[in-house]
Amino acid sequence: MEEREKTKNNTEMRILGFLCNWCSYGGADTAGVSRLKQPTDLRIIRIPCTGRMDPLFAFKALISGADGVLVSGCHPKDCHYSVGNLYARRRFEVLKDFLPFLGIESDRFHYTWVSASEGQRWQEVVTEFSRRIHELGRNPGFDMNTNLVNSEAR
Amino acid sequence: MKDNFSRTVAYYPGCSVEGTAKEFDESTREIFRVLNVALREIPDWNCCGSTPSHIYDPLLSAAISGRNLAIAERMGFYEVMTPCPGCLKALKGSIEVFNNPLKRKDLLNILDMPFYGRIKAVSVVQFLVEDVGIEEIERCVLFPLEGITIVPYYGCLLTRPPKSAQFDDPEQPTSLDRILEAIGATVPHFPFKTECCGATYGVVRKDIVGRLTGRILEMALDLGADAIAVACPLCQQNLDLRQEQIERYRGRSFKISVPYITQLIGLSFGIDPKKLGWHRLAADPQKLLTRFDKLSKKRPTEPPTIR
Amino acid sequence: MRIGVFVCQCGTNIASTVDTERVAQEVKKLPDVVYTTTYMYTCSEPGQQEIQRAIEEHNLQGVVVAACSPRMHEPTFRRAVEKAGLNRYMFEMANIREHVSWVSNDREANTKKAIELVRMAVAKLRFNQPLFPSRVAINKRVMVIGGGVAGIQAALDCADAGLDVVLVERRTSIGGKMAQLDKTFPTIDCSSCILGPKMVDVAQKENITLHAYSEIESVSGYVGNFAVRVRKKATYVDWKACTGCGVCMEKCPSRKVPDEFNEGLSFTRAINIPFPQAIPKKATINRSYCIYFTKGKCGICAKVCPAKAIRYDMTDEVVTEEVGAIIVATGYDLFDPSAYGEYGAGQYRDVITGIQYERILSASGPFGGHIKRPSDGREPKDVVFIACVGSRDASVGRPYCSGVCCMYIAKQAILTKDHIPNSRSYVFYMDIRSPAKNYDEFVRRAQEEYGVQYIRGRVGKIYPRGDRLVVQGMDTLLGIQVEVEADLVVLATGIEASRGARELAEKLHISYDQYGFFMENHPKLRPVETNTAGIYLAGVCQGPKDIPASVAQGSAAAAKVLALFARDTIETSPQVASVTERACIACGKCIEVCPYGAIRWKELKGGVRKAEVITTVCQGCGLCNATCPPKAIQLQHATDNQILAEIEELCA
Amino acid sequence: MERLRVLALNSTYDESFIRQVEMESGQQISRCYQCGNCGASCNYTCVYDYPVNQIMRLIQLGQKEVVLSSRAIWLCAACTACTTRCPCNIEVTKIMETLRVMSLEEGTVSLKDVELFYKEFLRSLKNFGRVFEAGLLPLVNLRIGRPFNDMELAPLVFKGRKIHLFPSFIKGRKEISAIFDRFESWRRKKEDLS
Ligand SMILES: Cc1cc2nc3c(=O)[nH]c(=O)nc-3n(C[C@H](O)[C@H](O)[C@H](O)COP(=O)(O)OP(=O)(O)OC[C@H]3O[C@@H](n4cnc5c(N)ncnc54)[C@H](O)[C@@H]3O)c2cc1C
Ligand SMILES: Cc1cc2nc3c(=O)[nH]c(=O)nc-3n(C[C@H](O)[C@H](O)[C@H](O)COP(=O)(O)OP(=O)(O)OC[C@H]3O[C@@H](n4cnc5c(N)ncnc54)[C@H](O)[C@@H]3O)c2cc1C
Ligand code: SF4
Ligand code: SF4
Ligand code: SF4
Ligand code: SF4
Ligand code: SF4
Ligand code: SF4
Ligand code: SF4
Ligand code: SF4
Repeated sequence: MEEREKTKNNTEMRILGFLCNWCSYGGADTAGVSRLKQPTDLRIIRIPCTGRMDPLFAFKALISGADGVLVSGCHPKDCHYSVGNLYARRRFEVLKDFLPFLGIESDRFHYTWVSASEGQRWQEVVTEFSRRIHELGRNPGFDMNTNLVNSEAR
Repeated sequence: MKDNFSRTVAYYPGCSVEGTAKEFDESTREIFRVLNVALREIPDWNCCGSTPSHIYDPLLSAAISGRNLAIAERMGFYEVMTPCPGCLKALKGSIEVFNNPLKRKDLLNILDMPFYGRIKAVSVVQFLVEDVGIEEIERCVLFPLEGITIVPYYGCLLTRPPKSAQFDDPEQPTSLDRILEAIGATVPHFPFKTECCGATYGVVRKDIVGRLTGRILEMALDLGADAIAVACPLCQQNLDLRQEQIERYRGRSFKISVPYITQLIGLSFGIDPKKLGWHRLAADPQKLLTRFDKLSKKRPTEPPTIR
Repeated sequence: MRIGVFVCQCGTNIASTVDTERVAQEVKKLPDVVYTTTYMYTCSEPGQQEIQRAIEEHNLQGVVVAACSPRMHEPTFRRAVEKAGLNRYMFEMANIREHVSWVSNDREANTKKAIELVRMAVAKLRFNQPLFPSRVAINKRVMVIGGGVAGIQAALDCADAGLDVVLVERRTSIGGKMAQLDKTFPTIDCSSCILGPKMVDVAQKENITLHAYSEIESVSGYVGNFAVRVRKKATYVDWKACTGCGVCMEKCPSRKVPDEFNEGLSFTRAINIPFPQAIPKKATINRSYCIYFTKGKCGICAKVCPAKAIRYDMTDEVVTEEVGAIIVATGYDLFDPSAYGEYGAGQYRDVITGIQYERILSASGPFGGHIKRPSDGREPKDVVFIACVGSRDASVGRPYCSGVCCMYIAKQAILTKDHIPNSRSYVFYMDIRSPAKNYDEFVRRAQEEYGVQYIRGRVGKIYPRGDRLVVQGMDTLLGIQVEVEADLVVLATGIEASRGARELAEKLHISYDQYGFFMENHPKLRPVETNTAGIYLAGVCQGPKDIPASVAQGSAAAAKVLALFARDTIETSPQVASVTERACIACGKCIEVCPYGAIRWKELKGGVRKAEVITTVCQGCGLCNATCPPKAIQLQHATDNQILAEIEELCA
Repeated sequence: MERLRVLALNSTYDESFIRQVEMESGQQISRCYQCGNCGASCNYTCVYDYPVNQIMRLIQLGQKEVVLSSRAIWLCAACTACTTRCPCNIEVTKIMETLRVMSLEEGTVSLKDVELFYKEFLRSLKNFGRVFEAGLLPLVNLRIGRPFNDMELAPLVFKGRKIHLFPSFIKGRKEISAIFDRFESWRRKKEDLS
């Protein structure tokens, strides 16, 4: 709790990244190996494929107070598991439409494709998304009083 | 009278056609009549500002050209056509400044007229190829320029730089080639299509124009050309008006006619050469015109009516 | 759970921008964490021993290492904890190097970020379960795709070691680009003299099955057990019967067929054997030029063929080959220089490409090895070479260096002088790239002994003057423009990914870079492996390289296959999906989405159906997990609980 | 200007110059890898004091004075051959234009004729709204001390009756001079601010 207070006053935002193991996690590694400087707000969770990405994860993060959720996987047609990212894309579109009903700006969620070789692109994605979240400011989070729909989803 | 034309386009003549390039203007107007396109001259147009204003400050240049564009927009046009590639560059430069969010406000303040930046500027050649179409030109040909060899000279600005020209290939353009073929001429591959002719060096460094324009003239001659087709007043001035200067410089006689593409098109449409301003050319075109008279056989098709 | 955390300093790689001591102290406060420490190089031998010592001493049940990317050292540490008796899946890594210390210099923010990443790893670890791999048998056959020198080398090495090899080549003969070369740098030995015997070897080895004029249709399966469908394109000649006598070719009346092998500098026939040393040496009919196919008459070849091998009614055939590993060696294609309008490529016949010049130089080439100009057959006196055409040029989308052209220019300039002693060669270059054994010496020889003029600068324009070509360039060392009148201009056109490389990569599920070259697993430490287990790379398909490097990589790929096949079975990853039968509502959604067909119905008593995962087929993508409505199917080691624990640790 | 002999890099390197050129031209100078293609393509390299690729190099080295007082930038005909062929996608012509603007602002124009011609041109434009070719050229020739320059062309020009003997006025010339005036006051404001 004390930790939480500190971050609140800090300029840092709480951004969660879900990266597929094969492409984007490698791309983020490539950016690191090339020492491409990035904002420090992002925390990355490695998942095998964006196909594994349950919209519930993003949803859970955003209602628990994450300021942004970024998902990145292999380029379409380039998925290590052939089609995982295509299923993912469909789900994310639905999620994006759904967020505003919970009082969460859909801009706090973003998904994109970055390959293992695209270190520079990863740097741009992180920089741009962090900038966007800083612009949006703190996620006021889910408000129990106004959004009852959600209590069962939780 | 507007109803007689299939379409109308805003026309920006530019200062040079009031002076040295008068025949470009005359022939453009003539052929567009045949092609059934009405040119609406921008009323009370002003000089595009050319290089000096641009160098003085690109914003000043944008405002000066902007006035012409603003008037054309006010008349309801989305496209303005100009014969001179130099003016074209200035007009496009103005739109570019308008599209720069850092500069738009300053531009509008200095211009102090309603201007929406919706208008597009094109050269006569681009309009002929993309809006009128080669087939349409071919359809109007009455006297094909058969047996006449013409090399196309595009100059440096018509297709370059590719990013702003957005027209044809920057190094190996073909639009003039295709027009010339459509009007029946023989068109050899011309390696100096886009090589600079010496531009405004004519005033200060004659040796340079001598070399650059010289090699263009020589290449044309070596390819057996009867004429060099041009689409830029400055190129025309160097190749035609200065031809004798260059003959002296190179120690070689050229005597090669350098008409505007529009004058050649007009000839093939059966328009009186005088109306097309052929008599204004410096290098005597008589040889060419005589050859044309001798070789050209009237096409059996009915001519399109000339209004 | 008793958890130990090891925070790596990576020398100064991490420690310089992350306060590793503080990280260790902070995470010590977490519940379950009983031991934390920092270490200079955790992956080193003593570093690993330190982990093992701590496991024993503190009775650890789970280990977190906060260090580099798990893509780098996860396997290392899993082995290390296993040695100390822990299950290898009771281990987690927090990436505080690639994702933290290297991407920001803000020590305070980095330290905080590192602490949070470790906390997330610990949170996940609490839900980890020991997992145990199963084993499947390996099919010890290998497929090599692409029969250039790299593929040939890989195929021969594998065959020599006793493996069954299937070699698939798209063209009608193997040999690739090297077969088209005249001589090769830096020793100037004849290309076909050194490649020819290897090609013959391929034909003679009984354990090599060659599918020429064939392409990959689809790939399924996984390491140890791939099934590859190969489309054998119709040749209209029964290759079993054809003896390669060439009678058909002599008599074929369709004579204006551009000769691909000679790069369009000469003509061949509609039925042809691409070159005399071709392997297999069999005839193929080119449908688009054959009069029988285009006009419905002729049939001369069928009449004259002594072996009665012609089959106009042949159709494509698809065969399935089962193999345990695949080596991809599909090589490259050359940049089309017509993008350079200013050079008149495609416009002037005497402006040619490097590979065309190889054919001109070759004794088996279009001019019998005499250097002649394509336009008029005249012997050139002044030859200009232009480096980096379609390489190192962002304006044509090729910013990379093709790596071989500097050397082949030097070679071709030397050979020009050998052929025509009173000729002069000029090379326009930006940098000379010749970094290998005896390479720079070779370029120096071209300059010092052969008098080749090297001019530092690019060429702006080429135009004709009489029957010659004027090359207008810059000598940037002098700062003046130079003009060279040339009889022949050779453009050193760059290397690009081979046609269809991207589509092939998609079939194989391997990655490619933005230019279409296939991605290796690690640029330094795993240069022949791909990200997909059991698929390896050799030759230029991975990136520009010359023959020695292509051959070395071919051998290296073969060695990797042999290492894989040294065992009879392989472990399959236990990171697979698994169904909690009680929760499964038998909706079938998982079966629908699984890209590998790894889920089937299992009939329980009373006709009840439940989903069941075939663990050896499951690849662990987790698509089923995300799809399953009651979350009955869970991907091991990335279960909902594990991922949610990480999220909660950070957000709560 | 005489060619440089020794370049004392620390003391002459002007970083802000590089940034300014990049800002105004929108081009990234460090992308230039000195292939020389611009110099090879430029038809005026032979008269430049520094070939255009060396101008690029001098900018990279922050050599403001040398660059802005060079003759090359004023001899450039803006033909865009360099821009069209630069392998690094640099719009070299734009950079040359930017340098001319800067040189005029700094008062380091190397070719006085040019400055004169530009001044006369703008004066004609401001006064008449269009440019008066016949008036302009002789005037410039006179001022630069070459009154008979191009005199031999006169008969040819008159043959085609191409030159108006009087300037062409436009109705909106007040509008034009107002644009000039608003521009000047904008410029003064900008200068005051900086
Ligand atoms: C002009 C020139 C001169 C050179 N001179 C030299 C030299 O002197 N010394 C030197 O060391 N190097 C030289 N090189 C480089 C040399 O050519 C290459 O290093 C070498 O050929 C690479 O071999 P590879 O097997 O990787 O590729 P390739 O030779 O391109 O072979 C790839 C093979 O795969 C086949 N293939 C492609 N796609 C598929 C597919 N989808 N399915 C099935 N098959 C496919 C192709 O048909 C081809 O047979 C030169 C290159 C050029 C351009
Ligand atoms: C300053 C510098 C920076 C570099 N940076 C990079 C870089 O950033 N990226 C990159 O890819 N490459 C880099 N390199 C190149 C890189 O160092 C080499 O490519 C690589 O180390 C070669 O590995 P090796 O195993 O062949 O040789 P070595 O590293 O030299 O290993 C040879 C080993 O054999 C031992 N040995 C020698 N003789 C005997 C003997 N008779 N008996 C027993 N043992 C013996 C030696 O002690 C040594 O341990 C760099 C090189 C230098 C000099
Ligand atoms: S474990 Fe990773 S971070 Fe630590 S020393 Fe080894 S490479 Fe560096
Ligand atoms: S097809 Fe017949 S004629 Fe042709 S090479 Fe084969 S065997 Fe000889
Ligand atoms: S049938 Fe076709 S391939 Fe055979 S000889 Fe006739 S043209 Fe040639
Ligand atoms: S090898 Fe040489 S010629 Fe080829 S791209 Fe690299 S530098 Fe250019
Ligand atoms: S994780 Fe699920 S969807 Fe993916 S391969 Fe395994 S069973 Fe199929
Ligand atoms: S999706 Fe889930 S519930 Fe449906 S069949 Fe598969 S495991 Fe059972
Ligand atoms: S062409 Fe471009 S990269 Fe080459 S020297 Fe000129 S500006 Fe630099
Ligand atoms: S734009 Fe200027 S510098 Fe560039 S090539 Fe043309 S004249 Fe030379």
